[in-house]
Amino acid sequence: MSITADNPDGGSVAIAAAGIRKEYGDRAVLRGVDLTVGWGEVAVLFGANGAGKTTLLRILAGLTRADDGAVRLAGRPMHRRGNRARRLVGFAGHQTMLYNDLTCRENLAFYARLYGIRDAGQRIDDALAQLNLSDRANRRVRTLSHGMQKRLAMARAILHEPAVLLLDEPESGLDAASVATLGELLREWAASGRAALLTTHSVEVGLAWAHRALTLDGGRLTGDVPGYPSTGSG
Amino acid sequence: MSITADNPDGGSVAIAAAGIRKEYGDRAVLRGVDLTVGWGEVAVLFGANGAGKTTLLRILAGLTRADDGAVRLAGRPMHRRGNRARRLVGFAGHQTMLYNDLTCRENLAFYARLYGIRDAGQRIDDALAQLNLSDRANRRVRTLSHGMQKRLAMARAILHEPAVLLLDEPESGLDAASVATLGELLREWAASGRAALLTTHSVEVGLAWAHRALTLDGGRLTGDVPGYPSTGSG
Amino acid sequence: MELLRGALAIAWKDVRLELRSRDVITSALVFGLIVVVVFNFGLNRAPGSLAPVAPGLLWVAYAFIGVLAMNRAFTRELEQGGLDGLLLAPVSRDAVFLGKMLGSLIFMLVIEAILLPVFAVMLDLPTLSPTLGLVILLATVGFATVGTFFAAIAVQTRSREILLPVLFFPVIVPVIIAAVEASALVLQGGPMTGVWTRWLPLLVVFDALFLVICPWIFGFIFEG
Amino acid sequence: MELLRGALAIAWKDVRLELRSRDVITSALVFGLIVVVVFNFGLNRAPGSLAPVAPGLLWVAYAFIGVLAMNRAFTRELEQGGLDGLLLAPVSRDAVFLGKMLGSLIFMLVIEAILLPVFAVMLDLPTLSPTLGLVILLATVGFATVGTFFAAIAVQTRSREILLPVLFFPVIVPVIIAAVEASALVLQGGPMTGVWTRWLPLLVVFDALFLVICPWIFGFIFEG
Amino acid sequence: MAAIAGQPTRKTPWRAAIRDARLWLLLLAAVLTLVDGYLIFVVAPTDAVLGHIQRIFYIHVPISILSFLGFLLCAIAGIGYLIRRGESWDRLAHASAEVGVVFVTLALITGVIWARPVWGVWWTWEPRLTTTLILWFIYVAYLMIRQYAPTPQQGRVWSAVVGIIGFVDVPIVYYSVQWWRSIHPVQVIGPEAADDALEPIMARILIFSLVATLALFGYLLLERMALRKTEDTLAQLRRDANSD
Ligand code: HEM
Ligand SMILES: Nc1ncnc2c1ncn2[C@@H]1O[C@H](COP(=O)(O)OP(=O)(O)OP(=O)(O)O)[C@@H](O)[C@H]1O
Ligand SMILES: Nc1ncnc2c1ncn2[C@@H]1O[C@H](COP(=O)(O)OP(=O)(O)OP(=O)(O)O)[C@@H](O)[C@H]1O
Ligand SMILES: [Mg+2]
Ligand SMILES: [Mg+2]
Repeated sequence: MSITADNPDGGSVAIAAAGIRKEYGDRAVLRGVDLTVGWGEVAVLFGANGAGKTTLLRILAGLTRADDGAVRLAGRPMHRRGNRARRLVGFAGHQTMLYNDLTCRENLAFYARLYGIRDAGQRIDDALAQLNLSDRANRRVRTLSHGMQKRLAMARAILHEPAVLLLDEPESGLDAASVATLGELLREWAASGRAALLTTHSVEVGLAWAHRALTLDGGRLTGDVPGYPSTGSG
Repeated sequence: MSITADNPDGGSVAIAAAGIRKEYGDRAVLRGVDLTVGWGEVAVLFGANGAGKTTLLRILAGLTRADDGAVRLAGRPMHRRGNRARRLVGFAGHQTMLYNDLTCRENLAFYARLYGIRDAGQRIDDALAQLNLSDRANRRVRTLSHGMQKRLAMARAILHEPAVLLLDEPESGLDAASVATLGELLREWAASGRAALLTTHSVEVGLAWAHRALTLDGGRLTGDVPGYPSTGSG
Repeated sequence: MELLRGALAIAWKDVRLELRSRDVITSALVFGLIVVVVFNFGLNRAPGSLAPVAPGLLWVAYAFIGVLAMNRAFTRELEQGGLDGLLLAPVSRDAVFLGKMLGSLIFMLVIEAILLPVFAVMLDLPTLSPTLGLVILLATVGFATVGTFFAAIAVQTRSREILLPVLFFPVIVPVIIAAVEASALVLQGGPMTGVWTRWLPLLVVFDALFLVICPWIFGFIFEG
Repeated sequence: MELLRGALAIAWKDVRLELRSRDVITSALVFGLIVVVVFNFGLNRAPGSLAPVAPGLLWVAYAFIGVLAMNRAFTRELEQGGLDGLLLAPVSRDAVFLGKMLGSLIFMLVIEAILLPVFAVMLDLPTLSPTLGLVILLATVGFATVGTFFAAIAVQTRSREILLPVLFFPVIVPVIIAAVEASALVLQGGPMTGVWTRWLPLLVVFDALFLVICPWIFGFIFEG
Repeated sequence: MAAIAGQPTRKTPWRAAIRDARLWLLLLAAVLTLVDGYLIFVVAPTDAVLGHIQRIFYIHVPISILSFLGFLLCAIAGIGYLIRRGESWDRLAHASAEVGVVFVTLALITGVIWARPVWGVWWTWEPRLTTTLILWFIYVAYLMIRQYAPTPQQGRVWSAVVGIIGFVDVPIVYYSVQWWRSIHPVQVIGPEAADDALEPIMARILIFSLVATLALFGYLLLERMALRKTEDTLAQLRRDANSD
């Protein structure tokens, strides 16, 4: 899937966020976050519990409204009516966003229909295979183990082949084999010119996967290391 | 808290499970698991997604009924009416078992009452402090970040000072500092003669914390390494 | 196009989930039966007193069932992620609204269709005509529209079960009134000019009004 | 002792959660008012026709609120872990049952108490006597007991579709009928021998029966 | 936020103007109401059929009409808030809803007082009365939803939305007397009023009452908006104090 063909007017950076602020009641969580992630880049976001990683990712995905600041994905504004921007995003977070009483395939089929995917059957099979879930395709989500549900949530996120992938602690709960698969997937992702931003608490995994490491602390991005040596092949 | 005083008739082993079987429909998840964990021991259970780790832990905690086999905690049978055995168990799993609209303190106070804890106020403060949640004590669970909620779930599990601790992927979602704290907590746990069984996908964490590593595969325990060199001090 | 695609996907998903668990329809039917039985035992004490009340009973029962159905339709969304999956998708909020609304509409119509003959027998409704069907259809469209809208708000609060009726009923009362009046005229079997000249147009106006306003402002209620 | 400790802890927790949304009372009141308004607009077409219908209305309204309350009591438990927290604790299943039941009972009684005077004014109920209070109390105990029991079953997804309609409906209707009959007699203000000799004893028998059976079998429904 | 500190600081001219407007409006409303009282109780003719109680008409009608105005403002301000997101839009919406609720409550009360002598009952399930009561519920729900919302931001959006949908009931209240032709008198004001619905003297006094009540309405609205502004400032200060 060629990104440039998909975004003829496409922005030169994949994710561009400027001056993002968010308060919850009297607690300022994000105090002006500026962030850019380029095409072909995988960036990892570190930060303590409660640092605001999830909040930031949800704002980028258009799920939470920032108090201030602007988000552009591939040059397109992400806001309430930002359907074009939303089509570019794949997001998997702490919650699976799956329907427990539908099977894996039915869940994906539903999202495929929502995203208007043409060759849905093929894509669903592919996504299930990519996350090693082919043998559970016709089982209800309720009967999957925790890690399998997380993988299905990931399959949901990549189903529509988004240009930008936002993953909130994708490796947590996954077994070693799945973590390796996911690393492989992200490497291909970047190689094909797409972009990803992920959070994790595992320094090891984060540094192995990402080209760039960022740290969120005190509501600001600190320690952005743009030239971080790529260990993408490790 | 002395275990022997608490269990005068106490078993010589903390957890004793024999011939545990569990099927879900046509899928045999556990095919006869035998497991013993001694006092003063921390055991870790490895296994791929879907191996049955959660199922086994839930059976030990008395939350799921095994199709066959027997579980004894400190020599007491764990079954439907096993109140005495249940008092000995602390369990934290994939779900937090917290009430989103109660504050941290209120949640713990509720469980303290359920467990009939005397000096509840003190215990709650201690548990919150142990898991670094003192500053969020009066916040509603709903407003906590994912990792904080997981920590509160852990505080809930240790609140009544159980003799046996069952933790399902306790380190996932926790930041580095919390993982260290938890490791410290488990070390003290074992040192005071109590027992713990945990699952994790992180080989690193598992081996650092546990005296013994077990692997669940194909519904059976393989690779039980009783004499695994304790790396508890690392 | 995109609107329709999203809406149909959501409605179809709801129907499928419902077919799988059958909990909305079941509980609604149970509730409807309880209403009828209670009314029969409770009200049919003075013989003949039930006939003038019947249209009202019918609609009160339908209204309460509507609240139940709407509530369920949304709590189901919340199970594993608070509607986030829908909000992430590149379909407009209108499509989400229409999809949920369509799902509820289908449930309610099915339930009403099942209950109508039951009510007819037990409440001794005189005549069932196609006009009554039209009244029910139009009123139910109004119910589903307003109900879906407020259910989306109510589920995001702590007091969801009680807040939904508090929001829903005052706004829907005009529709209920029109439906009761029209049903009464239809069931009396007399001349139905009043139905066609006043109540049906009124229902159409309400429906149109809500169908324009609700999707429009629906997009706003999901901002955290 | 241990039974009581567990049950009270659970009930108190539910009450606290309920109080958290400070405005339960307000919304219950508003809800009741709206119910009356809907009934009135729906039913009061033939003047004077409301009086014989009043007891039935009262109990349909109460039944509806009960369904809401029970629904709410259990969805709340499921939010973050399917009752596991309660089942882990060293309290017997009976205590869990009693606790949930007590919570629902308190909630329902408070709402009923608030609504009764409102209904009395608006439905023009003739007399309010302590006997009516007794009828309400007894019927609500039955409702909460059976409701809690089946709500807990509804948690176990597999059996939900079959058990809920098949069991709940036939089981609770006798209680509602007895309550309606008793209320009608009380409200008529005539001789109340029927109340004391037939309906109240019947309610007591139902309650006693449910209170013995339900906690006993409650323990079995949580074995997965 | 320096202006809060207590010592007098320079005020923006328009703020001072609004402050003055509030004062003048209060004065105007007071004077007009006094005159209105004189007109109603001394000048107005005693109704041939209803007697003295009919004088409540001059209060009941303007108050009812102005509650409609309150809700209209509330709906418009709600739309404004949804589109523009200005805090002042929300303040206007909130204030007009509250004033509207007060006025509807008064309409209900004056109606009930009037109903007792002329209809013989305090309350009856008559369409105009019932729809008015429902109007009251809607805007009580409007105020409740602000409390119930998880965040104040959501409270504003949700209440705006309720205000917009709720306005649908206003025309229903207005037309209810026509649709159902019950015992409540038909319109004397607005698009559906007959030209000769009132005696000229009565009409003139009614219009005067309307103006007087409008002044009161305007004053209450501005005062409430100013109060809300102070509340907002206070909340903001509290936030600032807590966050660092
Ligand atoms: C609780 C009882 C009552 C309520 C809630 C009520 C409500 C209202 C409302 C909302 C209006 C303004 C609507 C409009 O301008 O179209 C109104 C107007 C009016 N009311 Fe009432 N009313 C009540 C009782 C009465 C009674 C007892 C009378 C006298 C018999 C009365 C006489 C009028 C008249 C003459 C008007 C002006 C007609 C009109 O403009 O519609 N009302 N009332
Ligand atoms: N709905 C809410 N209301 C109030 N505060 C909130 C809410 N959601 C999040 N917060 C607060 O915002 C801060 C950031 O939360 P967030 O979930 O973004 O953290 P995180 O970096 O993802 O943490 P974790 O590693 O634990 O997932 C936390 O302090 C949290 O308590
Ligand atoms: N309710 C259920 N119905 C049917 N199958 C189930 C059910 N619960 C679990 N299973 C199956 O049992 C197996 C073991 O599940 P379990 O949750 O114990 O795995 P796990 O080892 O904890 O995996 P993970 O690392 O992903 O948490 C899985 O194959 C799962 O699909
Ligand atoms: Mg997070
Ligand atoms: Mg597991």
